[in-house]
Amino acid sequence: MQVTVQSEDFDLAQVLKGFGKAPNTGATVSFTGRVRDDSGTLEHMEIEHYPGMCEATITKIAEEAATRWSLTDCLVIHRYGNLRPGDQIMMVATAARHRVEAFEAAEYLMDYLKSRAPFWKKEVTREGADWVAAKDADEEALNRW
Amino acid sequence: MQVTVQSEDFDLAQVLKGFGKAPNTGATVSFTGRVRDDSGTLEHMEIEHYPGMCEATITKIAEEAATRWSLTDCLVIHRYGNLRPGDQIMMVATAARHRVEAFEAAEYLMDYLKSRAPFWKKEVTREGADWVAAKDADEEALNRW
Amino acid sequence: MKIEVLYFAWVRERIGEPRETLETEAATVMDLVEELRAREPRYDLAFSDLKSLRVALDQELTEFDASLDGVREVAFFPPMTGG
Amino acid sequence: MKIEVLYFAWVRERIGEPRETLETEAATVMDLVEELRAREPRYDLAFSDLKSLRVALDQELTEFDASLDGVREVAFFPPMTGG
Repeated sequence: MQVTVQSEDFDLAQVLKGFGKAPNTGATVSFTGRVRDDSGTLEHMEIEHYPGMCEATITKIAEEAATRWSLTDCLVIHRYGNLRPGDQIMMVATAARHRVEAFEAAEYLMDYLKSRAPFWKKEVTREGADWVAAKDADEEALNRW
Repeated sequence: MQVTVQSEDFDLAQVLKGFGKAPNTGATVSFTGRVRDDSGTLEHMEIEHYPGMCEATITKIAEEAATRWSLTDCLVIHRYGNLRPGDQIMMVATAARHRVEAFEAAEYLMDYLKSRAPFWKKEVTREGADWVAAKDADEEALNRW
Repeated sequence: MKIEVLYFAWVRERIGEPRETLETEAATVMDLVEELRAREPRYDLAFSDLKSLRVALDQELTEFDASLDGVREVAFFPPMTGG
Repeated sequence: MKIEVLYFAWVRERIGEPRETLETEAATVMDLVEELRAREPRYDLAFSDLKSLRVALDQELTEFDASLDGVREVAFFPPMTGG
């Protein structure tokens, strides 16, 4: 299991090279999140984080997923700092025997990271800056687990 | 959109390099399937395919997914021929604005590829050879869509 | 009419060849199946349980009661196991 | 007792600093919040709507009625937006 919180970018290709090669891994799922610019005015996104608590919270979430879906491997990378449209924000990868386990575990990780990992996003546009509000839908997404 | 049916292996890292970089892509999901050796006696797996129909069927499934989830990119690679335990069998990748769309589209692709793409798997073990039977669960998985 | 018939997986193994060109007047897939079963025991065996078989006409999955009118390629195979 | 208090996102911006060390006798998070609100308008503003705030004690998410007994680090922040 690997949990990394960093400001630097990551190379998805490089990260996935050694991933999911444990014996009896039949399915590997990866998710990558990027900065979107819906309004067309985004200059950058600031991601603030709570050092220490980020790693602890993500590790706990990843351990729960690993146990619940008998993962053979699990990885989370989350960035902080100033990101521009198109930049990678974070990724998760899961490896399991079957596809359903790998998919469910990856979605579980994403749902919990969204609402439980202590990161906050601020959008800086030409018109000003605003903190991204948490969505009710993201909190409700946890109910399915 | 890319649909490829080939006997050669593929390099996931290389394939994903240019993927999901269209403007307004917020989420990219990839799935990779590998040959498992549950019994510990598998020598290799033969994947037979129906040339032409494979490409046509997968393209149709991918187009449906792309429309239904407004994908910004979509990719399927499926191999045929003799594969050994640990070898990559196939992969799908989806790119969309939001995570739920990318995840659902990838699962849809996998569910349909399982039961609708004309491939057949034969397991060759030290004890003999047997065609892998289609599972009722795989057919039922289509009902959720 | 001339029709190209393809067999895959264990259907191919039971019949002993991957494809053949047939001269037939069968109107539907079912007619063609009956014609083949009457030919030789290996066909009879291959088509003995239609519930475990699938059929595609010109590379499109269909049902056994489908018409062969204008069809150039028929394929018989067990349920697919892709992915 | 001495306690480390951290602020993130707009809570940090309203209060004007990311962290401070406080000397307090507050028994619960709620007591600490009341103490802070009484101090200065910027705190009063930051804590005016507790429903839009979250609190963590020693880096673990908890509720506002939690005890501060033995706690070294308290953090206040809006709902997280990770992922």
